[in-house]
Amino acid sequence: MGSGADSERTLYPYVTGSSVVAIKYKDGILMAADMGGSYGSTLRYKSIERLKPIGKHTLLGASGEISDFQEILRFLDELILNDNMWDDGNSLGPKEVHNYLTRVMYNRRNKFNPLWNSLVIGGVKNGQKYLGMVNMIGINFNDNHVATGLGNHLARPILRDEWNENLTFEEGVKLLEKCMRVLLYRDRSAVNKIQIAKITEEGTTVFPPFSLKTYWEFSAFKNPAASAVGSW
Amino acid sequence: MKLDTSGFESFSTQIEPLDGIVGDFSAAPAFELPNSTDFDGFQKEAIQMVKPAKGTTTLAFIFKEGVMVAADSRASMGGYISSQSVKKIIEINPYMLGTMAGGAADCQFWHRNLGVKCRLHELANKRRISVTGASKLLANILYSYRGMGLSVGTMIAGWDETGPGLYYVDSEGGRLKGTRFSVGSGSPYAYGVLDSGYRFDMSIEEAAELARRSIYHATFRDGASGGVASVYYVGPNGWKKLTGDDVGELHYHYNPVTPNTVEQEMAEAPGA
Amino acid sequence: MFRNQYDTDVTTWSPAGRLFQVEYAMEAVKQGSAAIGLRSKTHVVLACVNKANSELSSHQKKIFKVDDHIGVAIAGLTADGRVLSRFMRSECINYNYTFESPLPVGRLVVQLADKAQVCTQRSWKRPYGVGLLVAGLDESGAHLYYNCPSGNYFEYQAFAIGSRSQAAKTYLERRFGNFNGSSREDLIKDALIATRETLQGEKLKSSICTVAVVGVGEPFHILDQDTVQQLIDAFEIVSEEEVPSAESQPPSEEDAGAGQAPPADQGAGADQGAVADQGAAPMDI
Amino acid sequence: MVKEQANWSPYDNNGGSCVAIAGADYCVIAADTRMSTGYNILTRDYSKICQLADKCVMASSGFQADVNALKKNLYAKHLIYQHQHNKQMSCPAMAQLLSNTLYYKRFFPYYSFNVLGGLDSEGKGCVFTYDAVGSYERVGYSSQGSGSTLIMPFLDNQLKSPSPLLLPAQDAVTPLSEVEAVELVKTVFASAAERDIFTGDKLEIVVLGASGIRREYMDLRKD
Repeated sequence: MGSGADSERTLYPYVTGSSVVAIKYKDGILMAADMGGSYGSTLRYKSIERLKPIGKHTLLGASGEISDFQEILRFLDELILNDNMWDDGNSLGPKEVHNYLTRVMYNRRNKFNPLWNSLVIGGVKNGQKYLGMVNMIGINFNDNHVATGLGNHLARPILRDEWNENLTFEEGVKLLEKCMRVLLYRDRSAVNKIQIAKITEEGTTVFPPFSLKTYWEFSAFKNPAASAVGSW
Repeated sequence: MKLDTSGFESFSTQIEPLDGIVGDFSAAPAFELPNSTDFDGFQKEAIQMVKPAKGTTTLAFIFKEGVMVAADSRASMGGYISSQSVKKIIEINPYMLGTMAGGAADCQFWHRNLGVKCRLHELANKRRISVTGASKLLANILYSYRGMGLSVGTMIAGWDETGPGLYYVDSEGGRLKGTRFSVGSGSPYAYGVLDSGYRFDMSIEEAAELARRSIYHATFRDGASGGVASVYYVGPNGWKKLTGDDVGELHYHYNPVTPNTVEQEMAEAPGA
Repeated sequence: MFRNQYDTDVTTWSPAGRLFQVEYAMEAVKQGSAAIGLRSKTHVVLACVNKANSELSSHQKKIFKVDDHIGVAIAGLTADGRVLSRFMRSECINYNYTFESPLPVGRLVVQLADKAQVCTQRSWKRPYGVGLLVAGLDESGAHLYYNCPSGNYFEYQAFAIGSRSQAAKTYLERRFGNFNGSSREDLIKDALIATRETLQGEKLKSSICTVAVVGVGEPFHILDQDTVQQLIDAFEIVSEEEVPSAESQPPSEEDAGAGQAPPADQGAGADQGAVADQGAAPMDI
Repeated sequence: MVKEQANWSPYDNNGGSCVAIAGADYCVIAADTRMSTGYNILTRDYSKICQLADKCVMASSGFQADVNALKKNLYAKHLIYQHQHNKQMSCPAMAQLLSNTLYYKRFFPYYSFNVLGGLDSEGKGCVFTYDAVGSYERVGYSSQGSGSTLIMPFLDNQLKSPSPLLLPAQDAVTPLSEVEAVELVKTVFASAAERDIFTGDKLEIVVLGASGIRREYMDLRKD
């Protein structure tokens, strides 16, 4: 193994997307992500779609390396195409897709050639809501709400506080917006161009991007060091 | 640099990352190696993380009546004692014993493996394998993994057609024939007692006591040794476990608590 | 020595467009003891006749569990059947490993058929000499498939293969209209009666048959002998009244039953084949 | 461009503690349900216990992805065993299989710390305890995972039985009744959750007895 092998692997990410936040709500799953793509600390791209429908029953959100995410989408395209080709009344649901992705991620880490992403998989099939995630080394789990990246620190405390099983669509969107606003304030790589997607038994809808109303006049924002004696 | 063009193929019958995902469960298992650019570094890190159980005192010696084998029973992971009841003397077959020092898993696995090989030898040749042969089998295996981080220091003791046999084998590829060995972190202490007390023409009782005492003294001075001192004897009729004593209790056996003799009673001072 | 000049290897066509080696393989299926399968909306039942090779030996296992949701009954070369069921088991395990969900039955059947097909197109290979009734349950319901050595596969409501299976087929054909709504018990009962049809008057005993069930809420399992005997005892009296003609079915009917199975479409060159009873051939190759 | 992360590690530690206690005719296996990474709690309800066979249950902590792969591997091997032998694997057989499975990853280890509990062929409770590369031992009770250094001394204090290596041999069965064992497990986890940040949220207890399998849950500290 020389340096030649190293250049064929993702050793660190190039263009990255930031947090994805997702929750279960009354009728299905809601997911939110911004559209920024960072090149290091530069905001290089501003219209990257990180929420994608996979087949009929699944919605996929990704943070991390964008090119690796696009490769994952190619795998999934082929997987779903193959599934559809059978045309036999069976189809892959969110659980199957999640499991498949877990295998792919874990396998790539075993080859020391990871796909540099955290993936959120949501979906509804046969009345069963499903929400799970998997990261670049294959850690995977299900929960009622999940968040990747900085969202784990900033959004999940809010979700743990305010989430409940019977959120309506409107309440769910409101909750996600609250999370995204906090992330926008405190995640330097977040941008104010946000997509929300929902998936229910009826199907997937990825809503057009929008901006959050922000308020930067909080005194702590204007003079953050005021109460921190001895700091700059 | 090689460009990966496999993604450009318009149609593949098997979805790419699917192969290699599922293990071949019916196939014979094989050792999987990390696809790392720095195997040694990875190995070091991995060992750091998993902290395999280690730390030991084992000994074995040949004397007039056969071979005496003894060991403690402690396993530690770093500073934590992960077990006080490890069976460090492994019964390979009724005539042969192996001792465990180094990585517990390495010793356990390869001794079990050696047991299989010895049995196959027995079936193929209608006679038991010699201690020489068995120790050579183990040494060859360990040598083939040399440099990959195995940690084994073992003694193969047994009775074969030539009489008692004793070999020391380690994961660096070493294999020594001898009459007196001690292996493990507590071995210097054990050697001290063993060397000073050893005579070839000991009786079985004397030899067993020497072995037990050596282990006891090693556990007394070596923090990574402790638990139970087990003593096995291998003679013409195979091995037999002679004693198994908690070293805590042995301490009081060797250092009996005698009531302090009162040197002087306090007495009223004679009137001045 | 040879039945004709076109059967020395699998890949040689006869002028009539037939592959004799493949047809011979299908003959092997017919010589194996009978296997029967039938399904309702929710359950599939497999049954087979156990024929011991000699009085001194036990019979060979003819029904295999593939996974919790799939099982097979075989007729023909048991050895080939065993190999194929091992293949099916490993496919199920692998699918389950990647997706943590059961492999759809139809997809397994296609993989199996593809495997059989390869053997009909390689000169150094021999077609599998075994027919498999694949019973399974998935999202799209209960299924019963028949896999043939030729690489063909068909889905059935009810089917029988193996020696004297024609009698069972006749019985099943008369009754299959009701199977879709049948209860599990009725399905087993019909399976036992159909099994008895293949015995030509020999008494049906649990010692000479095996029954297995898979269905909604019921993983594939082979019924134990006592259960089967109890069922036989319970059904025997009723069945005597219900199917009086069954017992008296003459064996010659077997040959006359050509084309009764849905896909059995007699080849034009049937007469050229030296095999005795192409009529019972379940399908064309 | 500046490297955002100079390198990556194929391992993580997701924490959690496992305990198993063997009795005369029962076995108690327990683990908390917290899954964390560093100071982050990923989820509060992740079961670390998995039933590998009728009378064999494994509790594992360490790196979740490895544990998951290990479970799936054992599960598949057990399926093959069932097909070939037409019976469930016994707990001691599963114990040896687990040891070998771990050792075959000796050079790229599963970062997982397991205890295996169950009933042996005589119906007696058994517990097997492992290190990450497969050395194992049959014991009367054991604890693994992030809280094991807190739990194990406590169990030693309450349950320590004569070593099986002693000669003459002394009877070494855990003297507790099933109810007492479950109570003890609840106590040790409540204590571990006080002092180990990786242990908490909820306790899952599996009791294997002659009559079958039973599950119990108890809430633990969530902070």
